[in-house]
Amino acid sequence: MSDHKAHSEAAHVKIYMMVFGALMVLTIVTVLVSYLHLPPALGILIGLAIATTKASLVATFFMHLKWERRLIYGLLGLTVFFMIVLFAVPIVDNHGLKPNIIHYDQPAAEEAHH
Amino acid sequence: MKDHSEHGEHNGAHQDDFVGKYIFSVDHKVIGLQYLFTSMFFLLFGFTLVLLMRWQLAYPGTRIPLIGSLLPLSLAPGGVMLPSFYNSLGAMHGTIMVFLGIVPLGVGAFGNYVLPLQIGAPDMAFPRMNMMSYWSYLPGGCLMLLSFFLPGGAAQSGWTSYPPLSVINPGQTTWLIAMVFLITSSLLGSINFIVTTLNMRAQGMTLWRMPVFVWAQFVTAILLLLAFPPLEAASILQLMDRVAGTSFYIPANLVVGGKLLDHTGGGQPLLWQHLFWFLAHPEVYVLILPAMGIVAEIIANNTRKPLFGYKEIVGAMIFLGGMSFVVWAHHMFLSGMTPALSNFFLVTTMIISVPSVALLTCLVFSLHGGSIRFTVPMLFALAFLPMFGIGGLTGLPLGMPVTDIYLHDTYYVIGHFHYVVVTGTIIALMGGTYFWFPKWFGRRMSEGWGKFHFWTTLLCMNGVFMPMFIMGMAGASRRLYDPTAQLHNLTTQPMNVVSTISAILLMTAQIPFLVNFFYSIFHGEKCDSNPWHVTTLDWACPSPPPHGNFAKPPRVYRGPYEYSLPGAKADWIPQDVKEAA
Amino acid sequence: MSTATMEHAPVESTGIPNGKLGTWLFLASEVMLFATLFTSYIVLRVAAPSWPRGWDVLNVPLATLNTFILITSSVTIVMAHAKVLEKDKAGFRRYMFFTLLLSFGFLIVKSFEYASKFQHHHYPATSIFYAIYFTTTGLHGIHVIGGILFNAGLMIWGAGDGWEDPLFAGRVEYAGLYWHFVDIVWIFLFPALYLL
Amino acid sequence: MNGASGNYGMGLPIQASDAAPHIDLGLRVIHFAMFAIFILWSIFFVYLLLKYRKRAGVAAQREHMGLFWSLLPDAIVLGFEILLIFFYAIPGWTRFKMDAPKPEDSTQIEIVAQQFNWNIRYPGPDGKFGRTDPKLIDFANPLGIDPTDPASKDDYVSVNQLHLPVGKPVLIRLSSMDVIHSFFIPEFRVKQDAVPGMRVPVWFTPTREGQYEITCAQLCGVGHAIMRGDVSVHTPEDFQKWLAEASAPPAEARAAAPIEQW
Repeated sequence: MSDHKAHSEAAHVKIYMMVFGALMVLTIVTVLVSYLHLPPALGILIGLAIATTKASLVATFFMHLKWERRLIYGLLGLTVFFMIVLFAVPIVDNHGLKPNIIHYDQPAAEEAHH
Repeated sequence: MKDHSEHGEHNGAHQDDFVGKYIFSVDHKVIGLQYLFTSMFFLLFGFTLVLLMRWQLAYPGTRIPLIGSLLPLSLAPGGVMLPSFYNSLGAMHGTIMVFLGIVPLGVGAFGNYVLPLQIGAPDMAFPRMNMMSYWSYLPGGCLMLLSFFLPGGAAQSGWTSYPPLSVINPGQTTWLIAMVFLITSSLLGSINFIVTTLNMRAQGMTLWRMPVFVWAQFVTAILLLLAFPPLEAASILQLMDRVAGTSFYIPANLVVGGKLLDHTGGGQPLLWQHLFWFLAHPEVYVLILPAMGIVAEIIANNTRKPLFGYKEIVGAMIFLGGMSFVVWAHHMFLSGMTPALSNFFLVTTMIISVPSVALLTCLVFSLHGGSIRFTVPMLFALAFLPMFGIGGLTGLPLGMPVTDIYLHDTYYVIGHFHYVVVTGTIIALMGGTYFWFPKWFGRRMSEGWGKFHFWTTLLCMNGVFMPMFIMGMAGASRRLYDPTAQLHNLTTQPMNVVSTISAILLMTAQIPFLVNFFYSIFHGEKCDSNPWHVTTLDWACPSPPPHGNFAKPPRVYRGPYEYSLPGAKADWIPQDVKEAA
Repeated sequence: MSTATMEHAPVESTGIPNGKLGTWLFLASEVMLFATLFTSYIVLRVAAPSWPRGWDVLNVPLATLNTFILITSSVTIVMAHAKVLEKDKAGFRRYMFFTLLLSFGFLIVKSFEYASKFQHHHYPATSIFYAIYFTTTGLHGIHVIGGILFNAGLMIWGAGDGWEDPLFAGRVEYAGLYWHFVDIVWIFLFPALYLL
Repeated sequence: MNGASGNYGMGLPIQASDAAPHIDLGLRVIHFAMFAIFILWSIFFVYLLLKYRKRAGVAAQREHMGLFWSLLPDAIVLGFEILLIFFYAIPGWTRFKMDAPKPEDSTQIEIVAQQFNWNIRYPGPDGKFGRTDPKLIDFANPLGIDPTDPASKDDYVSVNQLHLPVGKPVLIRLSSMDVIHSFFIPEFRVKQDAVPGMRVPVWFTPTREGQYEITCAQLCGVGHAIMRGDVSVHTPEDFQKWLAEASAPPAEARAAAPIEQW
């Protein structure tokens, strides 16, 4: 059940190869950056940005999202929205709870004062 | 493989043998009936479990009559149940009723059988996946049942399975494995429902011509699709905690029974609660939306007029579905969650009440100007309205964090939940059974016995759950093995007795229903293909429909509820009829 | 097949083939599954008093190799699909074979990684970090195995009467969609566990 | 049996803390509104059923009531809820769960739940809780208090017996040793889950002397039903007298306090 339109496969293959190259380069970059041992906040930001770029490349070209119908976009948009909710609430809650978490390894005096 | 005749032939090969036709069938109607009978069994089984609990609650520490002596020594020595058995019953009652009873009945049975018919499709989009969905549900269910007899027994940590209790309690591993089966079943089913609804509609069946029931099933399927995976992942993490000794939900330095636990710690008990309720709140709408769809169909049919605000009803359902993902933490106001978050969830919870009110209002206003036939299905659909109203209204003090401080984890919560799910959903599902019975079997159930069943059931259900509000207001805590062990439960103990006696009567009241149901399958009064004079496509094919459902693909010319059109000869015009005669 | 039947009957539909819509819906649910694992990862990491850096406890070069392997396999499977559309049976077989080879390669590298962890007595129960590490990579590994089974099945089917089946190109595309998703999960797992 | 048994009836228990009147007000207002809505609605419902029942020669009308009438119930419910949110729910929640009283103005208590007991610790005259270490936990030392910490010398631990002075805020640090429990005193309208690994603050002001009951509101295992404790609210003078007597014996002798193990 080929639903492919008139676009030529040869053109696609060329795009695939370019994306392949970009993914390889980005992988090398993210590994190299990690060897700099950046402070966690900056490291996470860069690592996440590169990973998101790579994932978008795969989704856009390999998964043909660039040529896909609106319904699929809608479905993915809905999923991403609920995914963000699923991320946000436990993380916000976790942040708010920090003062309440017990750490037994802390020194006695601090423990007593809380 | 290109046209209908070949399609029929293709599956016709299976029809000769019993196994292909009734066991591993790919026909949505057979699968629907498989779900129907299986989930009815589980509902009765779950009900039996709660009768045992109710006996213990009303007459703590006394011998369970009739079956007490049959229970093994490890559960109920001398016929008196042990606390561990009581906790198992509580956990299994909740799990079985929700995941093995109501959802498979509302979605698996009614959805599977009726949805393809109502959109004019010959079958589901993925018939074999449909079969796999049932055959993932059944082993999951059997495993749940078996868990009573496995070493360690059945789960004892409530259907919510809060860790660390669920990690240290026996029996939980079986529960988690069975849940993975059930979740897989639901995911397979929901993908099938969504694709079927989007891609398999008969010509002319635009989205805004779909019956409300189809919309309800469609929204439900989306909820199942996106809400269940988090529970699946959370269950896997809990399974790891139990089997591999990890500490996803176990904080450091737990001391159980005077001994330090082996787990290294570093986990978060609240994480499970977030992930669990991320599923379990949408799950409530999975329980109620198909019921609302059924009620809407029955009301439109029996008032002989279009529904009030069809688009408002559909819009409210979609809005409910979407909002149901952002209200879950109102189950966690007192869990130790960051208090500021409660205010956010208070607001979303109040927002979600608005579409619920809108739905109920539309259904009630649909009665205005109608010509109401008090058939048995209609009685059930009508009873749904005030009963669901009570369930919804009592959600108000629970959704307010301040009043929830007092009512949380009391019998008030149980009363609220059961008013929504039992007097709401189950009443609607019973009505749906009477309504579609002629479709399933080509025969009618007895009206007289149906009315008897209705009135006794309604009365007994209120007798079971109304006392719970009184107990809850007096502060009585839930999930207590022996309510008389605590002072604050003593004064309301008579209410437990009322509730228990009503529950026993309620079980008795189901006997006429079961007899009526099974007798009518074989000996009921035969009827034509559309005895209720319904407009939707499910009644445009023979009863029961043959393989492939429609003799030729139907074509839809009008909306779903064309009743009492002025100038028309009959007071109903089916969707597939072109001209008003 | 009934899916084919439906597309030829006059119906109201989205125009997206059933199989493709079903695959995307399945992937949506998979997104939620892995999102839950990532949520757990973030919550547990933020709450932990200390958290090991990936490069101190895990083998970054092996994981980088695995990243290359998985990305390459994504390219080969998309090429396999392109060959199906070009009606190049030998090309399809070649690329699908490479895909399978690479997926096995991924699992072999992974098993070496696991083995060295077990040798050093690092188990899921050792710490919350290892719990996350083994659970997420393990679940991802199960998804890889699932992909291998599906791809191998397609290869066998394509060698026989499957090649002529009107559903074949679609099935290869859906296998590709799933495989790219597995790739994407790894693209996030790799930095989350090894590099941050 | 116990002084608390007279506190309960078929309705709300007696009010014994500053939270009780506020929460009861909400419960009463909401339930009054619920009854009113339900009764009005039921009258309308029954009217529709009677008026539009099937009768010979009367056909159903296709026209509906106006949309306005269907929006009315929504608007009423929404308005009522907005009022409740801003003038009742958020202020109340802030007061009972977000604005803790200052520790120096309050009676400080630590409560550590375990299967199936409430361990209650008073910091003693120095106002400081001594260090605890889970490794030190045994039957004689249910909280694992470290005796080498000077702040722990005057700590007093009681099991299932909570004594409080009337009229002064109580600030409890609530936690659990094993599973999730829920600390609930019905007369105080106070409830909070006790979560292992976390120390959740709970506060209220007892307003009435007497005997009350602590109960566990969250399923915590086989002994959940028998997990309870007694609360005694005294005058401030009586409370000081009780505390002095209770915490008088030296640390070694205290350890012999009876501990119920279920």
